[in-house]
Amino acid sequence: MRIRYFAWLKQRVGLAEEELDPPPEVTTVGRLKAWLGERHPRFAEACAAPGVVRAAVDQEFADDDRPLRGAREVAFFPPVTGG
Amino acid sequence: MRIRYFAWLKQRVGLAEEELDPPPEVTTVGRLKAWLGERHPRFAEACAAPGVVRAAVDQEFADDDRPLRGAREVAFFPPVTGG
Amino acid sequence: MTVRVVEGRFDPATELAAFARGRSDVGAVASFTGLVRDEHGGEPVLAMTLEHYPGMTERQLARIEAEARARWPLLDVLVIHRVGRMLPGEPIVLVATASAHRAAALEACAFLIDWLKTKAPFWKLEETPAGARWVEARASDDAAAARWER
Amino acid sequence: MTVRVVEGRFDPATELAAFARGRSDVGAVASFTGLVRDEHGGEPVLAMTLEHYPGMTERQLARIEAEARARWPLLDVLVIHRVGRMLPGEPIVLVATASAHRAAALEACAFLIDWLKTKAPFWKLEETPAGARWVEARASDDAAAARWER
Repeated sequence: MRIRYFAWLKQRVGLAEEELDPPPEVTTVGRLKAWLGERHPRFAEACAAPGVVRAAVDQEFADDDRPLRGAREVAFFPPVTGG
Repeated sequence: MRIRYFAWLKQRVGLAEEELDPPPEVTTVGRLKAWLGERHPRFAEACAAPGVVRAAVDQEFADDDRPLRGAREVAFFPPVTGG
Repeated sequence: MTVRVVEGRFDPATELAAFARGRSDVGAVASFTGLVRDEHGGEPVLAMTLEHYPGMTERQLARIEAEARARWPLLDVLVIHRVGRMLPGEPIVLVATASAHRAAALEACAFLIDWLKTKAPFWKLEETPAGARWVEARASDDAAAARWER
Repeated sequence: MTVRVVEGRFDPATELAAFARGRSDVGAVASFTGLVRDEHGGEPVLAMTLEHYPGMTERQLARIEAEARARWPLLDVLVIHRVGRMLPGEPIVLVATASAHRAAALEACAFLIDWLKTKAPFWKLEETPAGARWVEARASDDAAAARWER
């Protein structure tokens, strides 16, 4: 599974993307956040504040309870600020 | 006093403007309408339908009860349709 | 002059290119262009003639512009309205607004065209295959303008 | 393509000149241009960099455009969003809508920019004299977008 980080999350984590193979119990976006937080303490810190870390699964916005079955790419980013 | 007509009122009345000296009892826009209606039967016809003939006194929109004291120019026209 | 009544054809893109140019305090520009359509109420429109009340027109446009500037923090405003005879596809009116932020620019632009439509002395004469006819005022335009009354 | 993500500078006036050109069924064109301001929250802004999520961006913009076309009778739509580094005064985004009548064009234009601001994956990094800082999302943008939820 490809994990991508954008904007200041990319700077906090220190990388733009990584290829990872989460264990079977990581079945949702929320569990993936927690699992990634163990690898990246500053990612865990960001996730501790509510509403700050948004996610997309295969380029669709996704909530924490979104299942990961079949997902190829999961992205994490702060709230968008375009336009 | 200069009287002006615009759009289809100009066509109904048959002229774009005229210089007139209304009698002293013509003290308001409404009375001027009635007085002009005696000269121009098709103007009277148009005024009979409510909301169809609008007026401006010295280039300011004016209701029927607007006094004419000091007015130099009174215009009559249908509801505007610009833009 | 930010309010102009013009007799000849004008190009909204050229006007917009010059509008608020070189100002780096502007974060938002909104514009509205009204054009002659080739159809109205199911009938072809061959041409359109805009009549107006010279003097009163400019006065009303300036007043509407002043009202917009009083209601929103606008950095620039442009209103151009054409009069005379024009053909389908040609622009009739251009309204543009510039502000630091988008809500002011968008709202003021909608306000300006809504009030212009009901408060500026213009009248449209359409040429159709069946002859010329004066366009009737629409209740929906009054309703749109009334949104901004207060 | 009516939705474009571009890396270089673009000229809204040129884009608008080509937009809906030669169509005589269009009676109304509305547009919104967002530009880099030289100030934000009282601090000078020297430059702005727009990051985005390639692929998802285009997908979201196309979806927002489809939603606008489903809600209003639009004859044409254009959305251009720039990414990369840009300077104060330079355009970031252009939205344009064309319709037979003005309400559809004006409302759809406001809708498109409101939804783009909250649903398309772009992030702004501002360069100030004190260093670079990521722009924070604003509650007012969420409120503006929520107006259109149904």
